[in-house]
Amino acid sequence: MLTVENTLKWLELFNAKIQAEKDYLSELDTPIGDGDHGNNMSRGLLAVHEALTTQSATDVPSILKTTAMMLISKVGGASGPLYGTAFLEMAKLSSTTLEVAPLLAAGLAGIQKRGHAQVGEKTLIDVWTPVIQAVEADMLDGATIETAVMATKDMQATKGRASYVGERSIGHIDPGAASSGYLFTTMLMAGVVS
Amino acid sequence: MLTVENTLKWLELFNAKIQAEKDYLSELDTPIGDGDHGNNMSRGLLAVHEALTTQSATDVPSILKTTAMMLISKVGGASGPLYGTAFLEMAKLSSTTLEVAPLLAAGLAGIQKRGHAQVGEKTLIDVWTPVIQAVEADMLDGATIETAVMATKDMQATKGRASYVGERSIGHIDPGAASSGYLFTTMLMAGVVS
Amino acid sequence: MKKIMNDPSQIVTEMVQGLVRSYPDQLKQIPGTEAVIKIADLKQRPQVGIVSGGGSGHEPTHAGFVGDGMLTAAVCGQVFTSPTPDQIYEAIQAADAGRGVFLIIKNYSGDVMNFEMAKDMAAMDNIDVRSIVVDDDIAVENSTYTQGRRGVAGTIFVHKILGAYARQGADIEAIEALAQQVTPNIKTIGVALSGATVPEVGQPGFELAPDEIEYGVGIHGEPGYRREKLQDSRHLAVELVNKLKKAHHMTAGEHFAVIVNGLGATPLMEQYVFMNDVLDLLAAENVEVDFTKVGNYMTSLDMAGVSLTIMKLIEPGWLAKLEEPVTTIAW
Amino acid sequence: MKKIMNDPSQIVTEMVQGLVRSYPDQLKQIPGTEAVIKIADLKQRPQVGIVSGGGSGHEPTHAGFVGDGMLTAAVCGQVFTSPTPDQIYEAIQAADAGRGVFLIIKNYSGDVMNFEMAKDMAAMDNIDVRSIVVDDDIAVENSTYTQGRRGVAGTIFVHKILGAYARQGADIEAIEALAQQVTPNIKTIGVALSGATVPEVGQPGFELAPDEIEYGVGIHGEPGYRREKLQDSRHLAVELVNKLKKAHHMTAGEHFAVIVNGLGATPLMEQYVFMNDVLDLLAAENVEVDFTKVGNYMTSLDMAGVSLTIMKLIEPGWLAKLEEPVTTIAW
Ligand SMILES: Nc1ncnc2c1ncn2[C@@H]1O[C@H](COP(=O)(O)OP(=O)(O)O)[C@@H](O)[C@H]1O
Ligand SMILES: Nc1ncnc2c1ncn2[C@@H]1O[C@H](COP(=O)(O)OP(=O)(O)O)[C@@H](O)[C@H]1O
Ligand SMILES: [Mg+2]
Ligand SMILES: [Mg+2]
Ligand SMILES: [Mg+2]
Ligand SMILES: [Mg+2]
Repeated sequence: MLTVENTLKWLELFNAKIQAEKDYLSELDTPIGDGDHGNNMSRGLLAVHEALTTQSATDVPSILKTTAMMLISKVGGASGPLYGTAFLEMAKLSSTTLEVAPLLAAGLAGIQKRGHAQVGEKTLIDVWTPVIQAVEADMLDGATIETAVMATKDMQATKGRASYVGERSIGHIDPGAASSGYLFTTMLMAGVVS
Repeated sequence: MLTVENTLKWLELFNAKIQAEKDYLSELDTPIGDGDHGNNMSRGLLAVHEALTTQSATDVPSILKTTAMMLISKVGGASGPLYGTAFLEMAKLSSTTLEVAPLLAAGLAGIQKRGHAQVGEKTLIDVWTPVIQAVEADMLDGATIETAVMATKDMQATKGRASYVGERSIGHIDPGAASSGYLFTTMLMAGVVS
Repeated sequence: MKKIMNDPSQIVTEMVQGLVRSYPDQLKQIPGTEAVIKIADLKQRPQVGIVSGGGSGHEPTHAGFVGDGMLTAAVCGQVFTSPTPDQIYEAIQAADAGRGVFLIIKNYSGDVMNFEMAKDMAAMDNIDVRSIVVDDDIAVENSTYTQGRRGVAGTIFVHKILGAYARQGADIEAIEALAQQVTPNIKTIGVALSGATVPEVGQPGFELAPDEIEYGVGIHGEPGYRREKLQDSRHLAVELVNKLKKAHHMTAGEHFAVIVNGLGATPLMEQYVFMNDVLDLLAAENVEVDFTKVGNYMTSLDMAGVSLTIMKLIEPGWLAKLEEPVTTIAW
Repeated sequence: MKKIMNDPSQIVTEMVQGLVRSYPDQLKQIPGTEAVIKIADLKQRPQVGIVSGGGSGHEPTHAGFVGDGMLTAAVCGQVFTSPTPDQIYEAIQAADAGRGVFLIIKNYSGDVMNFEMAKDMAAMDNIDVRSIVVDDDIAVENSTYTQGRRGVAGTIFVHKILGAYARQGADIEAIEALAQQVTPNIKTIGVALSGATVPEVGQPGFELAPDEIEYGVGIHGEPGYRREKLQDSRHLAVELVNKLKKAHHMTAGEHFAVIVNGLGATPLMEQYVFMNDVLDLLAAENVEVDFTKVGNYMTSLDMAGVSLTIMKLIEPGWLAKLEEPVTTIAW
């Protein structure tokens, strides 16, 4: 269940993790992309952090909406619209429910509407999908997330920039999957699901 | 005394020497110039060689004139007009005399008229001048030439591209002096002075 | 990494400032954005606004093509990163003179998504916004297996032709139809001699040995289709022309426009030598080359290499549109 | 050395061919030479011919400035080597429309001697040939100790202004007087981040460590006046602007034109950032910058770095001449 407190904590932990792993995420994006995923996410989460600390929002929908707007207006690239749309859809639904599973499902639906990708195309969807299933079954743990991220390694990309290298995308973890992994591990750490 | 035979031999030996030392001349031109003296001279002497072998000139003035025209029209840079003018002045005078000393003196006068340089400015003039003096005294040998070339090493350039580096030109042999050194050693080898 | 810059995270902001301050009679910055728009008063002679943009690092693209007869506005994203929807939306608003705005988007998932979000925002203002996605890079397979072909140097032909028709007064339906007709006739392929270094990353996206080249790299350093030993210009030309010939089903007598585009660090001298070889090969095909252009138009920061764009001129009017004078910095 | 080329000894020939084949409506090759001349029929509207040239490797200089309102013809020498008198002479003959020909020569001993020989040849044809020797590079000391200051990027201001007056019908005396008035007001200085590699040599003329730069290098890789650690753009701008300020005895209220010129391998992005810093410094001096230009105009093959040219506009008419449209490839 999302609360103002645990949502803020979650986003703060996510920001910290992204800043810490910025270079690693860009490294993942180098052999199969253009090497900017860490910089993109770092710029976006920094803006989220600043907006949330100056605005002191008092309800979940506005926290999620602020997050969405910052990601949309500061990230750019592919990850900006995808993460931004996910948070925007979550923000919309959060005035109706604060349950984690339906909120994440709404976020994923937004990602798919925006990017037209399916499971198995080696994108962040390959982390969001199993994570949501686990949340629904009340079984999400770090191992599930880790497994989902690692599973992108053996996939061949058919969406996003990694698709340009075709078969040679196999053998590399998808950078967006890795950053989504951090999103969900920090969600666990913040006690949002429990 | 210049003859058709020894003049042709001289120019052929000079050509061979320039082709052999092309890279060395460009190397000399690198720290204090723009690294092209070997290429410039090589291009020019190749053209001289081709013109002389196809034209089969039968008098000294026309050999010298052909040489001049090829150097002027194929070398460019600083060395083209300088060597070209030298041979042109020699060609002009050679209808009057075939004595080496006055011919070389006319060549040097042409170089100075064209380039406005004096002795001691670290140019090919610093080889032509002592060589002509030695020819006049009937004392030219390899050592004289070598000494003149080496003497440019300690000079500071005040003309040509090497002048841009000021004091830092000291310690490097002047490339034009080196190529003129070859001109005169091959002149000795061809038996032009004797 | 050796670059003339200050704080790498501010490089786009400072670049855009330097640009508009250098050409104050031609460009101005749209307040609060890193988008630039042409100075001429749009309301004087209302035309369909033509807006493009994308990641920075491809200069003079896109801002260099803003001007009378080409783009109305250009949006500069972070280096190699699509601009954000709010910035694109501002550019659309500024470029709208009541006759709608047409977006020229290069086919990258990021660009497509951000421009579409901007379009959605503008639709709420009742601005008629339409768009084309340019995908001229034949180095990658088409969309069955990938995101689809990338948009690269051939995009500037789209800027030029649509810009010319828009200036002449064409309405947005006509511009849209034209865009759909022009784009499939533009095909590009490139070869890199070195990788590009993103300022914030500090290292080249890929490294090539001193005697290696890579065919088919993207303009963001996306890997290409083959690495091999450096060849002479004629051999490079054969590889690229053959690929383009096949993609165009080129036949004798057809008419083409050709761009040799420097990727950033390759001197014009080499580009002219390469064009000379390309024109020899096209002459041997007995096709007509009616329009040619050589230079750094769609660069990839400090990457060395060239791309070759060949456009089939299936409509006689297109050539005149390519030749029309414009007031941009870079065309 | 990684270059797109065929036989290095043929590179200038192939470059000139590629150039004239790419712009057949603007340029043609003077038969038997590597000189190019504008297409427009000179005899139609006779004007003083303006001819420039020099070693190749500085593209788009000089041929890129041939066109209506700028140069009548340009002579392309071997790489970094002055063209020969016979080629210059042919260009003079071709550019003469009965009103004389004015030569714009960069101050290098080779260029000066070859152009002078060509002048002597043309004098025998009774063509009135006059000339100016441009020496804008303040990095080297003046002629007491050296060959004199080199001619570098500022030369294109001379091309532009003389070209504009010639088009307007000025006679050769007026052009000569103007050249003598304009040239001393142009000053340039550069900074290199890497050396340039001459195709026939195969190695850079000098090497800089990965964190080193060199101030004051020439456009043929002639060594500069100081080597130091790479600084940020603002610091580079301070060094170059200070030197130029001093050379110009710059005082508040004066008017200037400024070129940031890329030396070949430096991306436009960096050049705009650098111009942004330069304009900040000039604004702090309270001088008026009336004209600005950023790009690769006088390159040094694949050298990385920039030069900064500042011209004092002491005559109000000069600005208009700089701004007049021309039909060249590169201005
Ligand atoms: N169409 C898409 N649908 C879902 N995810 C996508 C899509 N395209 C890209 N991605 C995700 O975005 C990530 C890349 O993000 P980023 O590097 O920030 O953007 P860009 O590719 O524009 O440089 C990929 O690793 C992938 O997970
Ligand atoms: N004004 C001058 N007078 C005499 N010799 C000169 C002059 N300028 C240059 N030189 C000679 O020319 C040589 C350089 O020739 P080269 O490298 O072929 O031409 P460039 O300097 O144009 O590249 C110098 O080493 C010097 O000996
Ligand atoms: Mg990326
Ligand atoms: Mg030299
Ligand atoms: Mg990106
Ligand atoms: Mg030279």
